[in-house]
Amino acid sequence: MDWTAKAPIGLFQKWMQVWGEINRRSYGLAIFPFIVLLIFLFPQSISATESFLMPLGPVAHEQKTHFFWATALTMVAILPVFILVPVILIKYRRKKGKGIYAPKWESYGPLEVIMWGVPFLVIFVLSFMLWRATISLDPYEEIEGVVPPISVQVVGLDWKWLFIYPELKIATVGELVVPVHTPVSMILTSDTVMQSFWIAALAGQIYVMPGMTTKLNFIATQNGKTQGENTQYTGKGFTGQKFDVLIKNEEAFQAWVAQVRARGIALDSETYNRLAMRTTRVEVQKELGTAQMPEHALYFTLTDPQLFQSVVMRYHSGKPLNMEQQPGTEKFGQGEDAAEGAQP
Amino acid sequence: MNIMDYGWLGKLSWDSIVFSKLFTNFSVSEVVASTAGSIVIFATVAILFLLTWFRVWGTLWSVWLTSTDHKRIGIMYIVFALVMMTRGLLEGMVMRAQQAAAPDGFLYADHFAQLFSTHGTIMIFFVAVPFVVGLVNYVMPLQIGARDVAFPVLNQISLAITASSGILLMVSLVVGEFSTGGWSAYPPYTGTDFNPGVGPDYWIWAIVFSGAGTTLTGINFTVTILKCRAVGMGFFRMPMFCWTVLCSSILMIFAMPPLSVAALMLGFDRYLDFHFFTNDLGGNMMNYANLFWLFGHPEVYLLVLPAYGIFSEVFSTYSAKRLYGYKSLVFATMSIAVLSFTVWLHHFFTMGQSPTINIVFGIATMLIAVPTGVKVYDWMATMYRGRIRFTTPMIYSIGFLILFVIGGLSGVILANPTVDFQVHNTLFLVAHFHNVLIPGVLFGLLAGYNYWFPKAFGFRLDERLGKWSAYLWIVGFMLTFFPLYGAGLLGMPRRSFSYMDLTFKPYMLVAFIGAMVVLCALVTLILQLLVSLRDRKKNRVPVGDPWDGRSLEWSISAPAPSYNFAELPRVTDRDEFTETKEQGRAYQPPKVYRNIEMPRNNPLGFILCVLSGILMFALVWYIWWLALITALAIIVVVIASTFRWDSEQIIPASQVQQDTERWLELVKNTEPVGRDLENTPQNNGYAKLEH
Amino acid sequence: MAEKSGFSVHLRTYLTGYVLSVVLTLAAFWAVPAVGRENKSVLLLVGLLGVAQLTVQLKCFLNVTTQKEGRDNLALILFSTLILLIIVLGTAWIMGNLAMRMHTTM
Amino acid sequence: MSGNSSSISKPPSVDPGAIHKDPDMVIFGFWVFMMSDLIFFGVVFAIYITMIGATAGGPGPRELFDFGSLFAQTMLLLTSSLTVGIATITMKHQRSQGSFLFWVVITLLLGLGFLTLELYDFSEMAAKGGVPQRSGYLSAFFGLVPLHGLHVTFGCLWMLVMIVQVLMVGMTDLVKLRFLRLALFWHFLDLIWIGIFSVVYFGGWVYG
Ligand code: HEA
Ligand code: HEA
Ligand code: CUA
Ligand SMILES: [Cu+2]
Repeated sequence: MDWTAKAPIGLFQKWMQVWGEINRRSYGLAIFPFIVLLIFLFPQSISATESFLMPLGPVAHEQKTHFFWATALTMVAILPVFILVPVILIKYRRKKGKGIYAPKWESYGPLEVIMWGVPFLVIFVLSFMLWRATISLDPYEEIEGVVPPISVQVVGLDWKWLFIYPELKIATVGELVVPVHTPVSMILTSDTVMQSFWIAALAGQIYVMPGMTTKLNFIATQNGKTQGENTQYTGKGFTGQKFDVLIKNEEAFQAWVAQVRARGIALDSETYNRLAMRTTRVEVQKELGTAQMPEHALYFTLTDPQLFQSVVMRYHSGKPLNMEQQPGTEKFGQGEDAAEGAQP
Repeated sequence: MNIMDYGWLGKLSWDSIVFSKLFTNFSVSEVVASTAGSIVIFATVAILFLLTWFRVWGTLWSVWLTSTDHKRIGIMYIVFALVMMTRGLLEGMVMRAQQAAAPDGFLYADHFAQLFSTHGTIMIFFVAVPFVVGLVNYVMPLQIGARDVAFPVLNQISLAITASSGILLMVSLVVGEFSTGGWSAYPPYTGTDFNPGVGPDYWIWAIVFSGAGTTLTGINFTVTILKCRAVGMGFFRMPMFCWTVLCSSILMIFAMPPLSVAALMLGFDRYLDFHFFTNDLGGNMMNYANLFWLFGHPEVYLLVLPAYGIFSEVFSTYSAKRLYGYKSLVFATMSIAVLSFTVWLHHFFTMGQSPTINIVFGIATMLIAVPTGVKVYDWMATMYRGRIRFTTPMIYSIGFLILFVIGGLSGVILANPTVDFQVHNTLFLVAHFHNVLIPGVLFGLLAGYNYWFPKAFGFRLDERLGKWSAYLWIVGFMLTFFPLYGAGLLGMPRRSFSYMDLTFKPYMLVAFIGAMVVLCALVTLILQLLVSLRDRKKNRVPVGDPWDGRSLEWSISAPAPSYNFAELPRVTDRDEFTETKEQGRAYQPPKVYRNIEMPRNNPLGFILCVLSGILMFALVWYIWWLALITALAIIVVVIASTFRWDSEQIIPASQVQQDTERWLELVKNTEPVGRDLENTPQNNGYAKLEH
Repeated sequence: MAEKSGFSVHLRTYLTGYVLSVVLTLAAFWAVPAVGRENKSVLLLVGLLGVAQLTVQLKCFLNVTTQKEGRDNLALILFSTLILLIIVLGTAWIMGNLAMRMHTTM
Repeated sequence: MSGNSSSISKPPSVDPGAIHKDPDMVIFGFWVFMMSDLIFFGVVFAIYITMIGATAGGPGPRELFDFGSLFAQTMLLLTSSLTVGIATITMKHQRSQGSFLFWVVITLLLGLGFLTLELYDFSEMAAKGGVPQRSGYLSAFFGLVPLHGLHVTFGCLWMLVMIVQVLMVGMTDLVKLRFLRLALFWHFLDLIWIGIFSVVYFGGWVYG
């Protein structure tokens, strides 16, 4: 089969001669990945604020600490690999290796003990940490604060999040504002498929599912701005399902509430159904937004205090939901862009 | 719409063909889709043409398609895996390009979603699994000194339905579209309400059928290892690879059913309006997640365990030393297999269950690091006090050792629910699993490919290009996936076809460059094969032991005769062949030559492949009459096949004698070579004793 | 094993198994209405009777023994049972807990 | 173990490698298959357990189950397990082919009787609105019980094929080996049925 790629071979041969040199020192490669890992695992220039590496509250902060501790502890068991593999490779290479040769050597008691013991100890310590942290960071557990928590009801829609402040009788889309140093107690559901709610700088993710509720508790300890989003792929508008999170001090928060009340439109069932369609926030903004609202958010006043409950109960009526009644389906309604795949 | 309301072509229409959209909606995305479709069609036509041109249909039929020989079935599995792999790889490239080009990518969101869904599905079910199964098929019976697997026809059937489901996936490129729900296909998103198209149906049937194939394979391998070992080969004399295969087969037997159930229930929801996972009427999608990961987690160990086995063989052979800590390794392998059934919840730590549950499953997950760590240390100790040769398989193995540890580390980090709440569904997770799948599974397979190729085909692969390819894989892998750790920590979700935050851009660019390097690696790999084919005369190793191997598969000629062993070996040691060589007992003629009974060729597998392929297609497209006919045909064919009474053939003793004597003659006339010359044309597969 | 009396020995085993199974089935069918569904612990009884019947049938119909030739099968069955229990109990635990934590609407 | 296989002579040894006909191995392989099937059932059972409450206002176990019919089905299946066992020992002890076939046919009839009753039950349930499309609970019920029924159907088909093969070639080793596996399969289905009436029917009735 001489037709097999004669020409490229010629080209390659030259190229290979150069690399042949490098090949001979193959063990040098062993430390390369470690260096790369260091570069990428600890990015120096974190400009993004949507990360738990730049926490705005104690929950994310503890998660960050835990992350670094876990990484550091595993190093106890892993660094020996990085260090010893190159050493062994050099010492026992066939050509020029200086180590002794023991072809039948196949077990050594004390070594076995170390091999099982060290990882076991590391895991033991890690497990202990895991246990403590998991209990203390149970997202369902309300956070103790000097002031009582503010409650927020969250509804996942295609492709936006609806935030209801039941006590304040307001609701928003595209913007979540919370007062600083005040615990936030969220209850979440979905009115479409399953999604995953996430504000990285404040707390971890939690799934939201139709007909069910999950909870998320956190507290912000710094004024600032970050982003939240959905991380579970849900279709064309998925990457646009983000919202701003603003942390304000008490007065600013009250001012904001007053503003929402003043400028918001009523969240009646008609409006809700528009929101619940298969549209991105930008699309509904065009339909429902008014000049008084900001460009990136919708403000509502809550007319039905049971809205959240009725969203959950939609799925417990005991009657089948056909597509016209199921938000998020094409039949329920969708934006114009959505008809033919949103081109980014 | 009622499922019976469709015409005799079901949902099929002209608009289903991929090219039709090119006219109605011309765009880069559609061009990419149509190109992919054309490649499938073109490749099919080209293959059919070449087969006809070289008049090899007859050989193809009698030597390959109807063969029940485990070695040929193994090779067919691998070829199949490679074809699917090409697609999976290209999809990976396109995805990387899209993310590098974001926020102004060139693909529609749905198209991108199809890419990650098919990529994930293909890589796991149609690349990694068949590749592993193929290698095991080839090697394991040889290593345990058996003539074939326990159930050769069943073996053929497993291949048949795996292949037909793979072909179905290829068809989805041309007719209709694939699911956009990811490889995990979570409902309700994949339910009829939200995904009324045929996409999820393609996924369901491909999974159900290939899953059945894998289960049958698991049964076959388990029985083979438990019942067909050569005389004297106690459990603790089995090569390490066989142990890992045993554990992996057990995972196939017990882990595939949850997947089949999940996929079938999803199918019932979609086809017959059941309410397992729907939003309304008491359906519960959490059950799906639970079932999928009940399978999904053992699945990943199913893939990686045989790779661990391959590494064990490679480290020991190329360090010219016994495997260190055999019993430890066996125990570690078994612990991993059992533990893997107790950790599935770590894939949905964020679903809302109580911390107690998260703690239990988190700790169980971490525990797996212990036996895995023992394995890593044992491999290091195997090289310690050895004579290490830097051959291609060894470079993959060393690359694995270093890189896999990083992937394992990120796994342990993910196992902390606290941290997982932050990195779940991000690129950090994507980096984790590619970091275990590529250096773990694929490097293992590539090492195995380079290692056993001469046994299968009788000539060595080109060493230089092999090394080249290995380095390119290592470097390319690191460039592609390490940046994803960073991007994930900074909060980039997985499955994003675009992003607005330009912080991610540099990471995506580096990753794209990495993907290009990986492409070069693949090209080099193909080149290596072509060059080796060209030089096959020069690199022949007919004696069969090019690497100074240690287990039984090296004690016979290369390629191996159809009946494997003229006389079944009696085993006295763990490194049986090394032992025989050192005692000068190697290359002896058998005491007596006997007739050997082997299974005959059987067309059953091929027929089932065709029928099940049509059945799946008919189900996807709601062509009920066709589905009914093929389903009945399958039953009839299976029953009919049980009326075939003479499924064996006899290979006469004279023939065995002739083969063996010719081979022994060759051994006598061959110059043994030392290890320094093992990658030169002098190496004819006769290893010189060196110590 | 196939000595002269083999047939009747085997037959006796099967018949014993059958009779025991019938008795156990009857017990279950009698117990449930007798105890009634208000007392949920009746399920424990049903469970025990079921396990007893499984054991009887495994031994008498499927000839699973603890003897040496049968070790492979026994090991296989025990291992499968272990996995089965992990799967079923794990699922029940997780889904039960989730059901509890997910159906509050505040 | 299924020492049952000991009645089959090992194939005249051409060479010790011709293992693929070793009866012990074949039977063991079948056991492994059954255990995989067991997990399959087990998973569906688990789903059923999680869905006992998911009746969504539709009919539940209390409205739907007919324990009389259930008892009859149980007895039919249990008796068929005995008769298939008798067929096995008739075969093992080389009693006449006629008596063997007699017991096989009895088993087949019992199996068909079971299926008939089961189908009748389903139709009764459907008449009361108990269709799988009604609720998650009913989906789970109809995912599980008919799955067992489907297995029984295949068992019956298998039995038919065995009858034909015995009539065609007599009691050859291969036929015997196949029948042994069928018998195992049939016993296995009875084991599953114990789970079904305990968990699905009684469990459902108590908790539903
Ligand atoms: C075995 C599994 C496997 C492998 C090898 C790969 C290989 C690659 N994958 Fe991955 N990938 C997955 C499994 C795998 N992937 C899964 C499960 C998902 C999740 C899907 C989902 O979200 O649902 C995913 C998702 C995924 C994404 C989507 C990420 C996201 O969600 O945002 C991307 C994006 O770029 C990607 C890229 C790549 C690239 C560039 C490669 C390539 O760089 C690497 C290419 C490597 C090969 C193709 C190996 C081929 C070589 C051989 C098999 C040996 C050849 C031997 C001979 C010739 C003899 N993958
Ligand atoms: C071959 C494949 C493979 C392998 C081997 C592993 C191995 C491991 N995986 Fe991974 N995993 C996947 C494939 C794999 N994984 C895939 C495909 C997914 C995602 C699917 C999807 O969502 O699409 C996933 C997801 C995944 C998650 C879910 C994350 C999420 O969805 O949020 C978790 C969480 O715990 C996890 C953990 C682990 C752990 C702890 C190991 C351990 O086995 C690793 C053990 C190894 C080591 C630790 C290194 C060696 C050890 C030492 C050198 C010494 C000792 C070390 C210590 C003491 C720390 N994996
Ligand atoms: Cu999710 Cu209940
Ligand atoms: Cu996992």
